[in-house]
Amino acid sequence: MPATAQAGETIKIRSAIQHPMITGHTDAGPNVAPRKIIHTFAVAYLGAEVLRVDVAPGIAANPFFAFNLRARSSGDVVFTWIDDTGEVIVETRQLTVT
Amino acid sequence: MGARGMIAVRAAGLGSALVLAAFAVTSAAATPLESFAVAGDAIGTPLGGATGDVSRGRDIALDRGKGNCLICHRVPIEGELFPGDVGPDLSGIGARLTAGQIRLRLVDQSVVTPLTLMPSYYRVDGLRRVGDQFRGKPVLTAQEIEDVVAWLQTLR
Amino acid sequence: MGGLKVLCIAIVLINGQTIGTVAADGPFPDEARRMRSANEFLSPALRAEQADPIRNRGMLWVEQGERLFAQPPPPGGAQSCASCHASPETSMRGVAARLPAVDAESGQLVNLEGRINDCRILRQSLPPLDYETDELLALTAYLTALSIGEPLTVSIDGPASAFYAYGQQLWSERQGQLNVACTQCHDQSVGRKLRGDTISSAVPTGYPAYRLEWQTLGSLHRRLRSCQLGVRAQLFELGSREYLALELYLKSRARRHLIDAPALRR
Amino acid sequence: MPPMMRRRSVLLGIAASPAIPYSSRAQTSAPPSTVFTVALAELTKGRELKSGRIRLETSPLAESGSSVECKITVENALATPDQVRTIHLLSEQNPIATIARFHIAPDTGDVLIETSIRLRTTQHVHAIAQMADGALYADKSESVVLLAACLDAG
Repeated sequence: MPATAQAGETIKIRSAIQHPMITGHTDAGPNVAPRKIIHTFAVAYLGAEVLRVDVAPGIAANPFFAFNLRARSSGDVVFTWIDDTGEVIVETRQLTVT
Repeated sequence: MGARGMIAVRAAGLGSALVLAAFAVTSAAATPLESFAVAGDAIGTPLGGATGDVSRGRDIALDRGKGNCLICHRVPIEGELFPGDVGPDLSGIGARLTAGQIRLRLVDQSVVTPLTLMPSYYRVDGLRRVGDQFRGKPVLTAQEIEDVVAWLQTLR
Repeated sequence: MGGLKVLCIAIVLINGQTIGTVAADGPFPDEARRMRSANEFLSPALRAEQADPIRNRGMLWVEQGERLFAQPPPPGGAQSCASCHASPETSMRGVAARLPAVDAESGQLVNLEGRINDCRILRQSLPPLDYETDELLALTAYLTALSIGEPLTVSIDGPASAFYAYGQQLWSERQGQLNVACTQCHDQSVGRKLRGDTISSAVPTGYPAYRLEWQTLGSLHRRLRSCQLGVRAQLFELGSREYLALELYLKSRARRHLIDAPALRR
Repeated sequence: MPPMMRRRSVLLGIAASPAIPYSSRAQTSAPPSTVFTVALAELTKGRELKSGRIRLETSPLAESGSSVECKITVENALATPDQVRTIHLLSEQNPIATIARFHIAPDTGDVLIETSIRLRTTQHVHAIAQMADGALYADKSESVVLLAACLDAG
């Protein structure tokens, strides 16, 4: 997903991932599935981490995060999601800075 | 008022008793319905002779798993946001209707208005495809009906 | 699954944000004329999210479905979806709008989920997918999204007429401990409030839909089951002839309403 | 041993999105839970919570507690000693008080975070920005929840 920005410009990045975010607790009853959530969402740009989120069950299913990023120079934006089972999802997008 | 002058007696009949027997093993035994008499558009005497409790009645009315009245009705209680409007506003219902009239409308509104959307809260027969855990049981017990009647009477 | 490299995953961009409209041309069944689009009952905030391909959570399943459709068959499978259905953007457009329909061979009413499973069994040598699995929801969402903007055009003539009549009967009869019929709410009380919820015309153009209450995508049959739970009725099986008949009835009375799945619902 | 990697649908976008309209606020929340009070005390360790710098907006009327829109903004001048380091998002009424912690790299400019959160019931949500010099700035926002999270979904 190519995107371009000017150096120094602040751009908004939006992300969503398919995940049920099972909380492990409910008001409704005793048959509670064990917790399975994405506990960490991290974003790196030009090789350095720019945002890391410690995620608790209070984040909605199919987690959505939007954040500002200051464009410096062309390079990869790397998105990482880690869940309770150890599953790691990594997505990379190229940002072109003019 | 289609039911004016009608006299009806409804109690747990043979069909209900058989259902009860069939499910006695797996589910909590349902209590047979108390018999009652409809006179005009009212049930004049409390179900099973029970005495209603206003505070309990209020709780039952608001409980989403019991009366759940707010799903369809506005009630004059502060802080109860977003009531439904499928049924009439219950403010002042205790002044508009007698205890007996309220009782019949809880027990079986369809006796009064056959096409009503309001569930019959004290009825087990003539129903189609009732979920297993609800079969043979009324929505509310006789005591719970009387509690709600007592509370609704206070809304004047 | 280890080491499987995730490559660039494109967002499926569906042409046209035709939200909540009815085809303008041609005659119009009386029922469809008074049916109000489901989107009329959505808040502006939810409507905006639905129209936004990143905020519409249903698009996650569309994306998955596009991938499943194109991918080689798993071990034991005969062929991929795409090996029969090349260029699905054009070849599969409109398919979802015509279903459910009566299968000529079996004489049974089949919806999109059923067609997908027929393909799996007969053409792909794969086991059928259960209702409400992410895989079946994803394929259903993807194929329905390929018909976005297409009017519902189900047939209720000939062999379908008996299924339509059965659906209409189920719609009209009271059921459950609460003794309520679908029609009492969704025809006679449309626009009124059940708590904070507004009763809709039950126009099914947005299914499979992402319901916030479910926190996932769900089928139209699951939505029908939710109402049955609400009136404390015995539930039909997902994919049963009862739900299929209701699906045909609902899609027939909403004919000419445009598909906008996957929709967001409360 | 590389980390396990699977295919899971992801949507990514780099674009402006239409703002979610926020309207007037109602005041119907219950008092904060003990869980919240304890979590807040652990976070502040006696430090003062200042106002300003950070702003939290949540949907004033949440149609479903399962997914409530939430937006945090922090004024954050570049290359100053009091840059924001961590933003804590706390719920007054959820079973777990902490909803998320956002760790922000230095020199990122004005901070914007948007996410969707779960709310068990009508309540206030708090966002607390922890600066590099240890100062804490806080804002809160109330959401009226029409349909609670944690319902048994049919």
